[in-house]
Amino acid sequence: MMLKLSIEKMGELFQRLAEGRKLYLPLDRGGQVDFGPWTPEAKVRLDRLKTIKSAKDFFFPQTENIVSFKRQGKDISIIENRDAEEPFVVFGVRGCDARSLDVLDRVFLCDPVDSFYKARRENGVVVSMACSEPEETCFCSIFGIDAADPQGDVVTYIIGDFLYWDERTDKGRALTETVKSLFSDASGDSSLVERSRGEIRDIVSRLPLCSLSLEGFDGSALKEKFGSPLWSELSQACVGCGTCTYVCPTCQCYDIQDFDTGHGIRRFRCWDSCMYSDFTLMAHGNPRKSQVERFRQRFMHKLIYFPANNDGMYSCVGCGRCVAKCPISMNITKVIKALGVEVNV
Amino acid sequence: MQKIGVFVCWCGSNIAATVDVEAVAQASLSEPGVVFSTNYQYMCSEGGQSAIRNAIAEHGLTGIVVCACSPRMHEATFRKTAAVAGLNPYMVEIANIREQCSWIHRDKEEGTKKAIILARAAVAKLNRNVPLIAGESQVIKRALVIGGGIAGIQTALDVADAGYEVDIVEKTPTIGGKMAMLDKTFPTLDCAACILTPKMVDASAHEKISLFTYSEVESVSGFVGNFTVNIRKKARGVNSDLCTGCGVCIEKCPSKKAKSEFNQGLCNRSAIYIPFAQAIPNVPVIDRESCIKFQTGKCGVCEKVCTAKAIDYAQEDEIITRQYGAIVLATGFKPISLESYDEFQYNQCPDVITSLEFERICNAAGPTKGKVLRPSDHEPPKTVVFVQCVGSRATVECGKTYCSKICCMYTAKHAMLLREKYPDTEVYVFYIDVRTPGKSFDEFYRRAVEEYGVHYIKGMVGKVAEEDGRLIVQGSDLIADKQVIIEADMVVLAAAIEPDPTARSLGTMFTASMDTNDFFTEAHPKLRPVESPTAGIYLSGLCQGPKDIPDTVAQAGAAASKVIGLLSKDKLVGNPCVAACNEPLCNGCSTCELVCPYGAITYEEHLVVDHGVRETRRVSCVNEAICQGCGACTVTCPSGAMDLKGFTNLQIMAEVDAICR
Amino acid sequence: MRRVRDMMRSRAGELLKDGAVTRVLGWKSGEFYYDPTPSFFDTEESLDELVYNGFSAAMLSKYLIEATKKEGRVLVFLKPCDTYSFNHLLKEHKVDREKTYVIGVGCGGMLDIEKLRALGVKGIESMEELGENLVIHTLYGDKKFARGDVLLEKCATCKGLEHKASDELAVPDELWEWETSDRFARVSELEGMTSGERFAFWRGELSRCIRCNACRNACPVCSCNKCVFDNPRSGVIAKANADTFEENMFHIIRAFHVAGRCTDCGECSRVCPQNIPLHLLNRKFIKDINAFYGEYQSGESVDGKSPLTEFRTGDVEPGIVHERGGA
Amino acid sequence: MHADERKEAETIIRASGVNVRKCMKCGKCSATCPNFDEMDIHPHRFVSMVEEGDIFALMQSKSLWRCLSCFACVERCPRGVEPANLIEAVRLEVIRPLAGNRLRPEAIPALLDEKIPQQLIVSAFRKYSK
Amino acid sequence: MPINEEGAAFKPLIVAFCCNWCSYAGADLAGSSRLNYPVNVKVIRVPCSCRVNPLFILRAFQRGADGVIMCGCHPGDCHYTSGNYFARRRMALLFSMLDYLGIERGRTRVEWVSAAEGAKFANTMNQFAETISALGECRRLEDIRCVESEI
Repeated sequence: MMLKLSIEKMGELFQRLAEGRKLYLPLDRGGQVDFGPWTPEAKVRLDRLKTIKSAKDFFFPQTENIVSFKRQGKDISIIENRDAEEPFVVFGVRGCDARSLDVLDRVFLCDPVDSFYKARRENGVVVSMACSEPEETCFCSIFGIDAADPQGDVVTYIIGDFLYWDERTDKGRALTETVKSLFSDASGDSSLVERSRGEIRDIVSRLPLCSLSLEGFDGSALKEKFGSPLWSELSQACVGCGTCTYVCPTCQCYDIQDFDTGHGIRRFRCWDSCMYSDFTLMAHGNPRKSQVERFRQRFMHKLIYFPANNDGMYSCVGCGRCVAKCPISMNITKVIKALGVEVNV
Repeated sequence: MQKIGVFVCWCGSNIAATVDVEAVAQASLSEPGVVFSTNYQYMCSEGGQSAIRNAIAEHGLTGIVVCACSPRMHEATFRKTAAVAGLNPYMVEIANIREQCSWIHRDKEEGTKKAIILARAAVAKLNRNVPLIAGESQVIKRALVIGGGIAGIQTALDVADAGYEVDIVEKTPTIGGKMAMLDKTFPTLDCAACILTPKMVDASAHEKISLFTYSEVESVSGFVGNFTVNIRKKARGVNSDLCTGCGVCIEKCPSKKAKSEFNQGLCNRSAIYIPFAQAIPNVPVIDRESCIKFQTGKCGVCEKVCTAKAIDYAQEDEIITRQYGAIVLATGFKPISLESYDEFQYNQCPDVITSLEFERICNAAGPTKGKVLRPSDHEPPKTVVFVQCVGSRATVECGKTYCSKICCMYTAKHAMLLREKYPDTEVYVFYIDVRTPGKSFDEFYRRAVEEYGVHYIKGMVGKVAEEDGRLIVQGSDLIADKQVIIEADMVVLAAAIEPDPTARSLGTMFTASMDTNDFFTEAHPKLRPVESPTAGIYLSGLCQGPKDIPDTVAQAGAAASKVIGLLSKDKLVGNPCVAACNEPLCNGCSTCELVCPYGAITYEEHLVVDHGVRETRRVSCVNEAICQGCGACTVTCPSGAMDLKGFTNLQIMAEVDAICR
Repeated sequence: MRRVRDMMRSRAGELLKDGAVTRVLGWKSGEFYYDPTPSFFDTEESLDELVYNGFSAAMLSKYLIEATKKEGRVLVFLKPCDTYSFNHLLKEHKVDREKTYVIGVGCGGMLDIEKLRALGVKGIESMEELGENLVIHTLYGDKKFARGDVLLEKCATCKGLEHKASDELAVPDELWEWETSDRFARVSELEGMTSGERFAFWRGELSRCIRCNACRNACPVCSCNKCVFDNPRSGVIAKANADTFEENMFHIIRAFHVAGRCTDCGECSRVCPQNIPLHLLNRKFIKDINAFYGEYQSGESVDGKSPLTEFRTGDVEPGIVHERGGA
Repeated sequence: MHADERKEAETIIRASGVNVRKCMKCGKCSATCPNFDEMDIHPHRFVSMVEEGDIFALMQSKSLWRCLSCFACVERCPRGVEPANLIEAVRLEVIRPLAGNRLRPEAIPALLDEKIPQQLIVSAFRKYSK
Repeated sequence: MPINEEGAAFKPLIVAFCCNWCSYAGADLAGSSRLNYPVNVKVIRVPCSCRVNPLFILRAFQRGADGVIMCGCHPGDCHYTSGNYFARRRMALLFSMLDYLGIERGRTRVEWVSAAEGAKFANTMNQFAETISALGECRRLEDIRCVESEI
């Protein structure tokens, strides 16, 4: 059932949503807009389409404790040290980020199940929001994502002076129950919502990157793409930083490290980037010795390996963060264009 | 994994009174790697040491921690103990629980706690120790002395007398240096030549000394005990082996317009010349700039008159490569250029001269055959003004901030000599201070004033002007608070002295550090005054700082004794706690080289293999024989490629961790 | 800027043609106006894609490290600020000067896409640089900005438009010049705060750090083969900031490692996806070095020692930190 | 020393920028001075008097107005002490507090002649208020 | 004197990096002269003050030190001729940077202590400990993972 709320009362909504659980939503952090925990003082920024990082952080945080070891004399004991499980809501997730959770589910929920991720996934409710003003860096549509009708436990729209609230799942319905009293019924506004969706889709169709074609990017092209001479040219400017990976909503590689606190050992996992020279470092060294190989790995993974292993699902959702943030303006769209063109010729 | 033994010393009651030694031994047993611990009344006694040796054997220890007095006290003792038991001596760490624990604290509980932490830190460090082996290097039993003045000659003679070979490299055609130019020496007034020339002869005749005159050091490589030096023997144009030193060539040479360097340009010499009569070697040199044969191709008179057939126009520079164990820098000094001192009219008036020029004028073998005559008209001067501190003690750009040290005394000498030879000459000396520390120095100066009637005026000369052949000297007399005008015939300037300009390039070549005035710096200003910070490089004479002849000779002897001490060893055992470069991490950026005070770091192109990535690139290399292990390079290295053995980053951080735990 | 680009294309073409250089390092046009990528060009035809506009901020000097390991000579286009970094790399023997041919390109100030986005620009279709103005055509209408208002921080506090190294120049007369502000103003402002305020400021900034290493990897001075923070044997390896200490640690040590070497190119701040003003750390060191040891700007020349590899016997004591004013 | 005199000394040192402690009392300034005989207090004593704070005597001295401001002493001083700058500063201290130290612009040309060194003109202008 | 949660007097943990040739010997002399200084001053011996890497200083703060002091030979007296001159520049800049980041400036110090200055060593440590006691525990540059109660 579609509900609505005057945007003036959003503060009350957030207050309610934050009762008994954490509420994460796009906030102003030193002039930047990024997801953060809501507080009454926090400056909520729903006007900016893109947060610096994605909603991935709440399901797969950058660092996470796994276990600890403590030594006493010559004895070592193992101590559970997982972060506490607690319910939370992520509000204002855009269509691309909402879809990214499907990609992460494929990785972490398949056997063997990642219990850390699973627990967070179960505890988290996703309240997505339709995009109002898509940007030129967006290309979600080529992955079949509808910016105007995102997935999520609850989907919201801001149209005019109202926030429209549309529950989609059981989790979403349960959440709705806790805030329902603030809303009024909006069943009658469905044509208004539909019109707004149409406007967004119209803009999306005019976005420059939405004309990209993914034709030829599938498992059958593995050898051909892998062996392409274009990789060296595409990667030559790459500085090997991890910006693209860390702002990416679907990158899911991590490293496990031990930290000696002086009183014991903390084993934790943290994001890792395939762009780094010490990624998957083994005794004999790095299996991908040059930046060309590391660069190729990232895009081959997103565009070829992942879909080949996951029923054609690409591990890119077209959010465009890497397009906006790469220090040298190299990104997946340039790769798709370059390698796709080669196939067509 | 290490097997560590911890040995806690009571030091009688010195430690045991404030620290529960048993508790320290017990507590350290729970530290990683510790397999054995004990305590003993006097760990450094034979009983204690044998307990250590036994435990090493019995428990197969790979390292030991001794909790005792300061490592400055007994680290060496316990290293030896470990070595006797077959352990690498660098697998020993000391926890200083006496000077830095039991002696400064009263409370036994607190003291024990701290001792446990200090022991823990030592264990933590030891866990990251690796056996270190000190490098050995051969000592080549030959010394090189650069500079053939009195400093170089004396050092060479002393080293040679001890039975070691010495080479002297001198850039001018003869040895003797500045001292050979002097007339008399203060305060005894004996003749410089009379005391110097026998030494010159000794040096040339010594079977262990080889002279390379008219030669310069071209390049150097190597390190203490093992330097390789290229010496450029400049072409003399005369075959030294054939020349008999008869001097006919000099006499017959038609080109006699070159200024005599030895006589400070006060008279001329021929194009083929020896600097002075007693020059050693007594072999002439052809000055190609003024030689008619070399300039026009015509002449060849010298070749025609030489019965020994020694003239060789085709002779070329020769590079001689020799190896040395030690190098002595004895590059000496020169008076500063007075060009920018317009007020004294040095450039304009021939009768305004420097003190060194005055020495030549006084000298019986000099341009005036010892008669003091004015350069302008060869008339004897009736009034002579000496000006001290010309360019010394000056902070303005053309001067030197230091006191040149010798001027007060030689000026007194000049004044005295002048008054003695020509009692009717009036002599004035303008001075700021008269500095006469030294044996019989002040007496000497007072004699000049009291017995010889030299007029000492406290003040400076502000202006010298030439008027009708006379020099009008305007100065201040601060005691009388007057401005005095003296009509003089000659003005003698005591120019500041500075290191010979060749010192700078040699300093760079040998990485011998220099101060801002280009004097070589000593390894320690008080305790190691004749050694350069760079091992194997020694300093003799004025190149280290202004000094007179007695000081120079004394320092030359001291440098020689240091050289002998080095050369008497067959091998040098290095300190293994030196810097080491981890090549795969090194960028070849040169920052480490810039901070190394010893020049121990060089760069080489190496094939670096890092986890299968092969690349030939520039990496830094530490010469372990030169490195002294200060660690300056390790901190300046951003990549952490440079580390210091025995004090590695990981070792020190382990200590920090253990202390802060 | 278009004039400069034309000069660049024609000179690059000539030099490639007569074999003086084998490759050209410049910027290649991207999807949008504002995203040119550093790129090598080895044929005259490919030069059609060579662009130079207000968004050619990415510095090319660092690419020369790898480029000059290869055979042949590289033509590189350096903006005035890039020449400092170039000199620094020469000084540390990272780049072989013989294998480079430097054309110093005139600069009209580089523009900040993040500033534009913060000003509400979205859905960019195209841009035009018209003298001192920037006109942006977007899906949501046209916008016009004064160039001076949307300059990159590093350009607003530019060190100067003189090229410190070049074999030739491509600087037209009519380039737009702008008024720069004191590059140490912000540092002084921080210095004027209390210790607690400064702490709060830096916590706010550094807590955003995601350790993507963009600052380090884009830095022309951070050219270590392996960074201490990537080296498992260094004892300080850290892939992520597990807590506030590690946020501080990484940035303090990185700033210290480049102290006396930093060319103040501003790339660290430009590339930071979180817009952390990292240059304020480096500028603090530069400001202190200037105050303690005399004016010094790394990269002004290839020769000479840097402040941390030399000393004077009369240097200030570290106690100066306690003695000088402020809280 | 009188407190006013001390203050005067400080002002002079500050205004002149001269570090009197650098003087090593060599007398080069007095030796160089072309107008030494006209002076009651000689250049080298100027420096030591300022150092000692003996300012009032200086302010009343004949020398103050006999110094030609030729700067020979500044040029020659081996320690860079700059005695003439001190004299300048003392002169300012004397002149500034006097009434009627105003110089009308139109009066200036009459005061100049061709032989006046430029240095002197500039020095003179500095001493007068506008 | 500040009191911590358990009510015990706060005893600051101080790490002192001392060069082997002068300051470590000075610390030894303080000991042999039986001069008292706080028990929580712990000395780490390094060959020269120029061996002190900023990493070590940050490490000490990370692990719970409340103050860090570096001691070396007096300028001009360095056993290695110039090590302490380099150390002096490095520490001046590092400490200034820590101050700039809002770390209380009293927590870092450099003191030149010769082998003959046992009394100076002890006095310096006493004064420094007092300064740090007044500042209290170091919170701004600590690693919460290294706090004892944490695992």
